Amino acid sequence: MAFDSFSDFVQMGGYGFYVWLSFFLTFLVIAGVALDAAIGRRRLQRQSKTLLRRKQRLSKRQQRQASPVGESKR
Amino acid sequence: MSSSVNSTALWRSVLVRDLRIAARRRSDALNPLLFLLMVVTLFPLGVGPGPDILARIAPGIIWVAALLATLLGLDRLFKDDYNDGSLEQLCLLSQPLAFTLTAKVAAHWLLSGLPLVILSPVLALLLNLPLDAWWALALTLLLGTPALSALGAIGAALTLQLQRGGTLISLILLPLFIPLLIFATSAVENAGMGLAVHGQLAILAAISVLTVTLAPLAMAAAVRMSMN
Amino acid sequence: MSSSVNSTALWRSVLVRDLRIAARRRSDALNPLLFLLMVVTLFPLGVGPGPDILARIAPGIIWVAALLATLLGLDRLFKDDYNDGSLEQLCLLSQPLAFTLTAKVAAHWLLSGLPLVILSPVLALLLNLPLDAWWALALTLLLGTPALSALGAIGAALTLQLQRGGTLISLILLPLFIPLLIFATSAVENAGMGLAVHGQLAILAAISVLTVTLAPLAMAAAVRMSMN
Amino acid sequence: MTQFASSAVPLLHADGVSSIRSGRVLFSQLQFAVQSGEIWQITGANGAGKSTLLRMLTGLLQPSEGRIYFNGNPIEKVRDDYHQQLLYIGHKAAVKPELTALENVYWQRRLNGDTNAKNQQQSDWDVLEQLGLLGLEEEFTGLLSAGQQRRVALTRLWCSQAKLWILDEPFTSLDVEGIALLQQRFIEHLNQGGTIVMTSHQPLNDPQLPLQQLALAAPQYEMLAS
Amino acid sequence: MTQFASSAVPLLHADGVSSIRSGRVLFSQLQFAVQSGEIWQITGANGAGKSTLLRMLTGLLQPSEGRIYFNGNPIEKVRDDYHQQLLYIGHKAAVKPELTALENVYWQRRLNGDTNAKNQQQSDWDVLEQLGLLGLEEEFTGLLSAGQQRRVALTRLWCSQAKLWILDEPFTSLDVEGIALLQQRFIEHLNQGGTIVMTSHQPLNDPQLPLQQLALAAPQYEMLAS
Amino acid sequence: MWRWLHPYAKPEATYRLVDRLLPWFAALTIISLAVGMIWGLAFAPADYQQGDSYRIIYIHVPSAIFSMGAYFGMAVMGAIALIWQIKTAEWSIPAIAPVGAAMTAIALFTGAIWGKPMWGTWWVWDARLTSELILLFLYVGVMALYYAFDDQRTGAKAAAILAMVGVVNLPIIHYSVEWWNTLHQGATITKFERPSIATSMLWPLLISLLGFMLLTATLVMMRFKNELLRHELHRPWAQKVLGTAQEAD
Ligand code: HEM
Ligand SMILES: Nc1ncnc2c1ncn2[C@@H]1O[C@H](COP(=O)(O)OP(=O)(O)OP(=O)(O)O)[C@@H](O)[C@H]1O
Ligand SMILES: Nc1ncnc2c1ncn2[C@@H]1O[C@H](COP(=O)(O)OP(=O)(O)OP(=O)(O)O)[C@@H](O)[C@H]1O
Ligand SMILES: [Mg+2]
Ligand SMILES: [Mg+2]
Repeated sequence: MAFDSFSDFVQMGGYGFYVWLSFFLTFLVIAGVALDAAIGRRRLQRQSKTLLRRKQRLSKRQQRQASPVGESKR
Repeated sequence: MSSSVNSTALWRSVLVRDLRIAARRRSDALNPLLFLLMVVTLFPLGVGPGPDILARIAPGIIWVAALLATLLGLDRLFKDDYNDGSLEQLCLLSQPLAFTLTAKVAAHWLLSGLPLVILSPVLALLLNLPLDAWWALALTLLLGTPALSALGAIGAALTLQLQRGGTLISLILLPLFIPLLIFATSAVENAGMGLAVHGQLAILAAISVLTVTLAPLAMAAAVRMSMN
Repeated sequence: MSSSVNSTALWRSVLVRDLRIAARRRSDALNPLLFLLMVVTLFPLGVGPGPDILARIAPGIIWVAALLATLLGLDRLFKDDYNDGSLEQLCLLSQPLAFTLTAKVAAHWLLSGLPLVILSPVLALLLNLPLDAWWALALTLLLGTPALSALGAIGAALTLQLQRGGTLISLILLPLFIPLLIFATSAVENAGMGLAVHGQLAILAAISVLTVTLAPLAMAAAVRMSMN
Repeated sequence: MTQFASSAVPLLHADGVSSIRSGRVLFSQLQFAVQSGEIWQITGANGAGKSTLLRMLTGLLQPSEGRIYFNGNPIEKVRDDYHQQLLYIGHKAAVKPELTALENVYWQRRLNGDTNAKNQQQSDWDVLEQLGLLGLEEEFTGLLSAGQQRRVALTRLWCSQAKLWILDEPFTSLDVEGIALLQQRFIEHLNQGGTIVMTSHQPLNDPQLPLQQLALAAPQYEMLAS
Repeated sequence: MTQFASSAVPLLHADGVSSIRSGRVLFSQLQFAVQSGEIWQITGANGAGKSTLLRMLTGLLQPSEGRIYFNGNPIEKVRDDYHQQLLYIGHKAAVKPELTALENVYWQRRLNGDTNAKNQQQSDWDVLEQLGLLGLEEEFTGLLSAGQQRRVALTRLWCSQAKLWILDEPFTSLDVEGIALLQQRFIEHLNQGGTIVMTSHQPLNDPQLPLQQLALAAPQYEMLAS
Repeated sequence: MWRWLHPYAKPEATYRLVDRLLPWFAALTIISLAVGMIWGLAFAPADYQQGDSYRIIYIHVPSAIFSMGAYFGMAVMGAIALIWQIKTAEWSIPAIAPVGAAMTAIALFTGAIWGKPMWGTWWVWDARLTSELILLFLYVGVMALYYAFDDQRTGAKAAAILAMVGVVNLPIIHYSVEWWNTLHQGATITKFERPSIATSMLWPLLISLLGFMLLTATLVMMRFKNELLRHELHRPWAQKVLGTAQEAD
């Protein structure tokens, strides 16, 4: 142990601000990247769902177009 | 009356469409900013790190960057619309062309001039510009960049069909940028030394007002000319 | 054997045709030069009359101007050929594409790099560069600008498919340009102080040789990629 | 200026119109009147001056000689009114490759003064579907095939209120089915009192079309004498 | 790889070629062989994938599945040889608007490896005359009419030695007389043992042409299943 | 020689592999980082010159080194993607680039923060600092290029080419420190020289190095999984993994 007390540890021989700031920011960046990856997965889930919905809508529209009923429009 | 309302709606449409096209890709919106940052890092690298020298040449650097950012997108300003026929469609609208075209210039300014104004404090910081000069720099950019866009647009319109005249006119236009640069940089320098800057700012504002109001007429004439 | 002879003939054809087309659009061909002159004349105006400061920042300014001038015409390099289908015809020739494309790079260098080298004494004069540094400046430009063009061509080829590649090109390229900038400016500064410059010149030459020989491969890959 | 009885004032009237381009006479002293409800096909060999004539009719180009009248007034005098009634599709399609098909339709309508454009999203979808672009509405137009891009441009014919259509080779790149669709639309437009002036190298084969033709002679490539 | 008896090796052979673009299947498992001396017309609605197929045949585009063989060898293996025999004219005409018609012809020949091109000035004039561009040889191509620009692009068919022509809608913008001229040239080329693969929405109406057709079905716009 | 790579050209197999490895990497990362950081912060002795401020070294140096390491890895992936046309290698580029950029950012501001007490200024236009900034630009360029294309495969190829071209810059950037130093002015940079570090300080540094290496790998793998899924979104296995497959029918 290089420090005598906890407050010594926090003060870092007067450099506490710099040391802790850099450690804190580092943690922030890493957490940000990790969080982004997690959110990315959520986003993919949503995307996958809309994709499936779009596919369904498309096939429905195609069916409607194929059937003669669709032509009566306008 | 109703026609003027329509004009404004049309104006907004042209503007928003241009912004939409520019912002089609997420990264494109950020690019001008990054580009500016990079231009500004280039100079310290080339000139050497002495902060005093950097601060002295900072206004010049930032203004050159502004010029460049303006010039970089400029030849595309009307060209794409000309090539794909959108421009002739604008000529065929029942609204005055000169007014419609200003929307395109506004879009250009929003994409190249405005980011510069917003970013200027950061740039100033990077280049060790004295605190007093920050606001002056931002002000000169705010007042000067619209004129850059408007003058540039004249050049872009004139070179549309790339006939012989193009070169001559760019030669005439480019020197028009220089008064802007002189007044702007001297304003920033004066501000850095605590001197008055009203004079230069007034001149910048005057140039901007003049060009922004008169340039559309020249632009419209040039565009119609290129429709042949 | 006959194929290699053909390659050279083809190379010359592409080069001459590009120069011919550029000559037709005189305004395009002149733009880089005009821009350069403007940047260089602007700086004395922006920085103020002190010749010592000017001389100190001169190499940096000229080199940054060179980088930016290279960037200006760059998005056009392959774009027109891509849009009108000429580029796909080049892909369909029975000669290696990488080699053919270097002809276009050579044309670009002749139009943007070479004028700079030739003009550099004038620029140096305008910026009060010490006499000893003139030849160093010209040499660094002569050795460095081919690399600028070659690297630039990679950027242009990569952004070929993108409608608005202009700023993205700069974003991609400036980091690649920076080593050149560093060595070149330090060479000119050393020359101004009467120190040896062989080291930097050798490195510049090495970078140029390396990029000019390797860049065509990347270019060809990028062009083929954008044919989809 | 020629005078017409008030009822007989033609919609569009070319009076002694000539075109001289780089010292060559393309056509001279053309004289014709397009009445409301008519469809005119300008024919002629490549380079006969068809596109030039159409651009003169729109006002984009000034005739070297003569004048063009809209409802009896010179078009340059009533430009804004005229352009409100006019829809021109030239060789260039005015379609933005960076926008999706849907966005192209939307902005085309906006630019043509359709202020409550937002409410018509649904009809945009329908128009695109009608033109065979089902499922491609949100694709970038630049990635569509040549004919599909042309179709996106042609949606303007379905969205516009303009009375007078001036169309330069609208059938380019279209497949057979597309050409039929377009001719169908022409008939609808004419039935609603619209007017069409167009060029095409392909015959308009729908017998229902009340076709008028104007043939431009192949130009003489001589230097202008005087 | 399919094997052929030595005499029957087709000039061009598509083996199980598929195209998948942005998740949509345009065509799949195409199988056809083009023999020397044949003319093939690829037909299909707008967006069927005709241009895509042609670009795959030239090697500009890689098939998503399958392979294309030239004289029995995969084209990517014999690329230089293949391209020596190949002439491709796509939707984009590869004509430089800044150059005159004559210069365009000259440089096209130069780029295609015609080294003693200078001696052929006269024949360039002749080709241009044949294509109806007499008197326009020294006009900037950008100022010519749509059809005339197309004709400048088509001069390549008169100047080239290539055996295999791949043409994407060559008739676009051409007038009736121009189309006839082109078909005449096709017949000449076929008689000299040449081969043509092309697309066109207009029927090839010359009865002399030994036409083979390949119809592409309209694609299903579904997401890729497997 | 590259045969073993082949099964992993298949996205699904790659996904399964990465998925299986990820927990182990994550656990090891946490352990080694915890050990390294606590040792470095609390137990390693203070520097006789810099006092306790030097403890920033335990993040600054590892992040700086792996900002370059990640770039190199990305370039290697780019080469694999271009030469062997392996799709999964293409997709790893957008997974690596943001992580590398984050490492670069960490190195940059920890350096800046460290510079304030040591040099009295946050930022100097010094070669090493600037070159690290350029590295950040390179990363940003690769990402911007990748996302600029509508067609993801083209974008990946473009990014791969750029990554490979950019790697030529790594040694140049690295050695330009010395060149710049000797040729330019050396006043502010003397403190930059590698301290002859005591073993009591070296050990925690080595462990943090290991920790950052694992961290980089873990973050890349997390993103890589997403990339795999994104490109395979229309395939059943991806839908099953995402738990959206049931709605399909
Ligand atoms: C923004 C400021 C800074 C940046 C961008 C930066 C960047 C870097 C980089 C990129 C490296 C890795 C070099 C390599 O492995 O080739 C490095 C290493 C190192 N840095 Fe910094 N640094 C900065 C400030 C500082 C400060 C203020 C100090 C201490 C006074 C410092 C001390 C060190 C040490 C001791 C190493 C390890 C030396 C070696 O292995 O070469 N850095 N830094
Ligand atoms: N801007 C211009 N300057 C000079 N000449 C021009 C210009 N535009 C067209 N021409 C000439 O006018 C002639 C007619 O062109 P135009 O485009 O009107 O023909 P067109 O009848 O539409 O032919 P196509 O069927 O090929 O479309 C051409 O010979 C062309 O060279
Ligand atoms: N680069 C691309 N990326 C994605 N999709 C594409 C791309 N190019 C073409 N497509 C799609 O492929 C389909 C077929 O295009 P293609 O150009 O081959 O059609 P075509 O048969 O030539 O039609 P046309 O008759 O209109 O020329 C179109 O739906 C188009 O959207
Ligand atoms: Mg025409
Ligand atoms: Mg097609």
